[in-house]
Amino acid sequence: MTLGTWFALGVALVLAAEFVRALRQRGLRQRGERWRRFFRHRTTAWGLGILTFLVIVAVAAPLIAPFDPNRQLDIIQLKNQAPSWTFLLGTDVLSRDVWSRAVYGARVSLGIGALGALMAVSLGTLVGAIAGYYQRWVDAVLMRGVDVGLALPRIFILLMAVALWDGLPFAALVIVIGLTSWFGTSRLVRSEVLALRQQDFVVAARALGAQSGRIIFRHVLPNAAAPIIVSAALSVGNVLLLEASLSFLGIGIKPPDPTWGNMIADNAPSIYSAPWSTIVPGLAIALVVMSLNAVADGVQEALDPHEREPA
Amino acid sequence: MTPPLVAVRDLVKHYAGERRWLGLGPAPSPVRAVDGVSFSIPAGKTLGLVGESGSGKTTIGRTMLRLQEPTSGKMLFDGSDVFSLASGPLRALRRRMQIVFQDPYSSLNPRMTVEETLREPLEIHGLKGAVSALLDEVGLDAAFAKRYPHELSGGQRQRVGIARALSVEPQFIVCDEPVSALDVSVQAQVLNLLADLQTKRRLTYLFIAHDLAVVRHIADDVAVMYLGKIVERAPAAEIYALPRHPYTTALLSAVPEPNPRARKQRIVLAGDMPSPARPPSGCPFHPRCPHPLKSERCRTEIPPLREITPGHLAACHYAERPMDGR
Amino acid sequence: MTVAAWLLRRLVASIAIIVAVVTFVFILIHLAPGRPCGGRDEIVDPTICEQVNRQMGFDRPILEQYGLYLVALAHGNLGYSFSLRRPVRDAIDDTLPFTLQLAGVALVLDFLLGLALGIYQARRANRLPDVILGNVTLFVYSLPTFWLALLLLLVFGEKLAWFPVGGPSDPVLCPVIDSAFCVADRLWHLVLPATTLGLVGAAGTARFQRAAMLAVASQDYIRTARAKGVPERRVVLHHQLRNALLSFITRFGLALPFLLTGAVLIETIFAWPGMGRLGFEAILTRDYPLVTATALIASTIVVAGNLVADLLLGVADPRLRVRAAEDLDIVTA
Amino acid sequence: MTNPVLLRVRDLKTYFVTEHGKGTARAVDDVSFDLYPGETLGIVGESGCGKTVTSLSILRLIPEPPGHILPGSLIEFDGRNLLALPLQELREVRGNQIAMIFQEPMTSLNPVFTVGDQIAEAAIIHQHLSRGAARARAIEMLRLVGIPDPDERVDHYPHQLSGGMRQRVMIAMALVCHPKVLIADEPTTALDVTIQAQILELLDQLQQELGMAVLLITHDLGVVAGHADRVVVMYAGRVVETAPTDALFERTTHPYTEGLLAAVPRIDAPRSRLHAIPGQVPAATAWPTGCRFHPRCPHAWDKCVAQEPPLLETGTPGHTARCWLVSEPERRVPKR
Repeated sequence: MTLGTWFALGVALVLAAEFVRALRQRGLRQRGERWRRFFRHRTTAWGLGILTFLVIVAVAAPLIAPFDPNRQLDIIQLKNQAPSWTFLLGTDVLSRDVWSRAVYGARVSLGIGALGALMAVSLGTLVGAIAGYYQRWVDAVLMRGVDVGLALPRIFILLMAVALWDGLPFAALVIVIGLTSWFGTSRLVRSEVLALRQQDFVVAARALGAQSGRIIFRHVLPNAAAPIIVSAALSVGNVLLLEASLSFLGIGIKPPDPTWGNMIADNAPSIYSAPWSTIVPGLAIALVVMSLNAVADGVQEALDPHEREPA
Repeated sequence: MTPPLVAVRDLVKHYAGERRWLGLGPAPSPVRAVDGVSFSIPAGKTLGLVGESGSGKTTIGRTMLRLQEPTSGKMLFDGSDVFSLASGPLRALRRRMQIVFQDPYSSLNPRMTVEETLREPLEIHGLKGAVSALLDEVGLDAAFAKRYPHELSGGQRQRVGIARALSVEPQFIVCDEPVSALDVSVQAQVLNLLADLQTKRRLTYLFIAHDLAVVRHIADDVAVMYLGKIVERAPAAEIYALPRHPYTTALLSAVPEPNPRARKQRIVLAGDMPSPARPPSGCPFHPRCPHPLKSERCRTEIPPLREITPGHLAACHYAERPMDGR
Repeated sequence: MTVAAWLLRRLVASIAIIVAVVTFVFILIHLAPGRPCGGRDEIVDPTICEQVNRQMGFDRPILEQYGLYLVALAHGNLGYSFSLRRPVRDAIDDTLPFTLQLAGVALVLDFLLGLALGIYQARRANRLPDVILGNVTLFVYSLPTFWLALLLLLVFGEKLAWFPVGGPSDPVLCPVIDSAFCVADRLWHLVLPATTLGLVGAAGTARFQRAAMLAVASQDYIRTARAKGVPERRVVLHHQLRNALLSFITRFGLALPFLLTGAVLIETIFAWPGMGRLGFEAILTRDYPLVTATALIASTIVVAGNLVADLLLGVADPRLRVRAAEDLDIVTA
Repeated sequence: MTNPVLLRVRDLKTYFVTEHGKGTARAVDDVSFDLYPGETLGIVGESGCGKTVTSLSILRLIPEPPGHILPGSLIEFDGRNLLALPLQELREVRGNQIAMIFQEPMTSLNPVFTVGDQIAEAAIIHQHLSRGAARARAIEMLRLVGIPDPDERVDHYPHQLSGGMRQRVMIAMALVCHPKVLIADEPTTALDVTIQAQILELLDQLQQELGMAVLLITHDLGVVAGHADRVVVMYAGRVVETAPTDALFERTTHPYTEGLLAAVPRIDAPRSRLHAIPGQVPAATAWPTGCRFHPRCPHAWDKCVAQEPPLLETGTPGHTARCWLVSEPERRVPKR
């Protein structure tokens, strides 16, 4: 680790902490009840801080990683080195710096997580909204499709797609993950839409002559925001875990590019002699998923549709 | 006499039981929510539509605005048949017919400010209008424009709901139990507001309620519903003075009056309203009817809604000899 | 509508879903580039390959292949695995029990531990034990199962050597299970893989159950029970739990895909000869009949699980109990 | 009154901490009243006046947190302060000597147990009946509350019953141990007019048969007029007027009660504008100073803003009103 990377790391930490602090201050200052409720539990602030930090780290990877993540420093001398001041988290079986790989791995892992989840949730929201809003045969057809999608464990589809096409590029992997991860969200959104449809304010909008698009996008979906955002946060975690599983099975992102999943896979055989190189990426995954869950709890609290009546 | 602005002819609304799974499988027996209802409302007047839950009164209001599709029947609005309109002309007509809801908590979009709620109808129909003027008209300060529904009390929300209906300058408003969920003191405020607006804007109301006392203060004519049918219809003064149908008599007698001296001989109906999926034979009211003349005929023969005295209709075989409710 | 009619309809629907899954997998496989023979790691003589392909019928039009497959399937014939050189049916018969044992033990652990934790946390909601357990379950729930498996293997298999590091049984003492000792041996071998799967599941179940209990706690009928003078313990364990279990039952259907997904990874790590590993290897070798068959079995398990969950829910929730038409509550405007 | 007091409520204060401890909602603020054996006491007021919180406080059914009953409050039943009782002993009072029925019969019954089980539960707990005896008792109670075919209905689930039937089941459940006090919290608000009449008549009849005291909580002055012996009117967490029913309706004294009475739609009046009380109920976190009704009162003068009146004797026995007009009637603004 050089002085520069330490400095960059420090800046990233401070930035993340300041970001959360600023948001929280804003919540306390404004009359916005929602921000306050969002930060009701301390874990939410921690989760948000950790996520912010990791995103900064991923974006600023070249500044924060002291080594080229793919460079084998010295396959004989520097293999499976324990953590030290030079190698903050040790080196792996191929003498690569684990810290640098973990930092660069954040790019791929978080990237796939965010993009895959974005795609899955958009698709799920769209299908759910259409099914719930139009009902009748549209609903029947879409929901039977979802039944089929849910009947086959996702990993089978993914394994087939990834293995049979042999070495999908990043974008294709994101698309495949997105295409296979929206079923749950669509069911959730559908049931929200079905409930909201009955609400008087939606009936009122129809009575005023509003068209379907306006009703769905202005009246229905904004009120389903809470479950959708929560579902999105949890999806990011799920996709991350899924990508890690695929990489672990050796069919995700191609080596030598690091992802947290293939870091675990690469180093699992030497887990007994050099556990750090396996433990670090696993903890990173757990940290992200945990933070996302904590943030999802906060969102749930903040956007709780059961708005308290004025006392 | 003014020609009717709104006329409903033989309106029928059946709900087929929901079929599951790709629309296959047996359909349960249909629910006859509204079973052949006719009435008309002259421009500028109010028809009070009274009935208990499950009587079909809400369905009538929503079907008239085609927020639900009717099973059969006609709804004439200013001469045009609303039920046969295509979606384009229907949307244009929606400007002229509006609705105010019962539950002030679900009638406003919680994610929209009062201003956004009131501006939306203007946008939809490309109208010019001022939100502040609308707020003023329903007795709210202009400062309310920036508020969200959860910052308002029930009465204030209901005023916003009324302002939203007024924004497109309708001629006809379905008031679907607009004061049932409100506290007594606020209920009086809103009822008075509706009455004032009617005079000022020459509005025509269908005023739906579950109790005859509220309707007394706003309706010109009153129709009483039971199990999807109108069982009595008359000018307000008449129906309160001499109800012809035993159900109306019982409803009147069931209203708790804030006067301990008038601890009247209450008619307490036995049993519950039957399910509209399996209405009783003959007169739908016969299993609960307290009329002393009730006979075999009531059990077998459906009494038609007929004119007993000029303008006063009742669906009872013994309407000429009404029960004494007091 | 009677229970039998409902069941029949659900069965038909379930079969339709499974057929759809098979069709989907069939299409996916045939859309993929490459042929089974000469897949990624094998180098085989092209003429042999062609022969194999002809033998397996892979040169025929896809619709014909699909038709033939469905016909065979209807006769209970799952086809022939060319990578294993044996009927698919036999391979499934050999591996499925291992997966069921693994998933079964994991499921029991998941539900028992998860329920107990969830109920305990709900009773002490927002107090210290709940806060601590809440953070612990959140952490465990967030762990990648395969990573947890590696760690448990490292600690309990390697370092402490309390449990075997892999395999279904002791290859010397118990090549086949023929004694009480061997049953114990099997359970012994199951501890680590099943605990890995069960722990992560239990953490999720606990979070779910806590939320379900708290949702019920604010219902009016809980207040009614208190107003009747029902002791607090009974309020929670009778009135509250009974209702919270309704949403818990739906979790049963959701737990199966999770367990099957986990099985693929866990079986690989613990050298467990189950169906998950079989399916994974089938995909790598492009053994079409074997891939389709494992997908078929997996989806059958999931669909059957959902059916069982729905049945249980019908038993547990009187409002859903299918009954004669005259009892149906008709809701009108 | 020569009868001993059965339930004495003194200086009851139930406050709620609002979210994030921003403030305190003083939902019930110094409420006192007595309930005598065999009588029906009506507590009437609009939403937010604290009547439901009062009723829940009696059996300590307020969710804590956010709610809490302040020390210094007294709820005396049978010579014991219920607020000081250990929970164990309080449970022996709940459902046994003081029972409750609630506004929403739909949600107040547990959906997964039969109505018979739910009625029997209290009998098993308090009277230690066997399951069989409790079931027989449940059937008997169902018959008592006028449910047809009680032998069959005992095995039904709440969702199989109509709203009116469910409220009858609630009543059967409350009365199974023959309590001395029945607290009925808006028992008919969720019901249709004709069903409401049935339930109120049933309550009257059961009260005569079983001789219990009823605390009837309602927003409906009509219900009170027809069924209560005495009335307590609440506004903004306070008792503002209390009187025997006849006296209250004959000589309404507090401007709030007057306004409320004038706002009720009447079937016996000709079509006319209703009298509305201007403004709305203030928030429980910020009650007005002085008399809490002064911002909406047509008669209010500076004294009302500065100083809250105590409950003043009006001259009629048992009739008190929290209004300065009682001592300074010349301040009354004549009706327009």
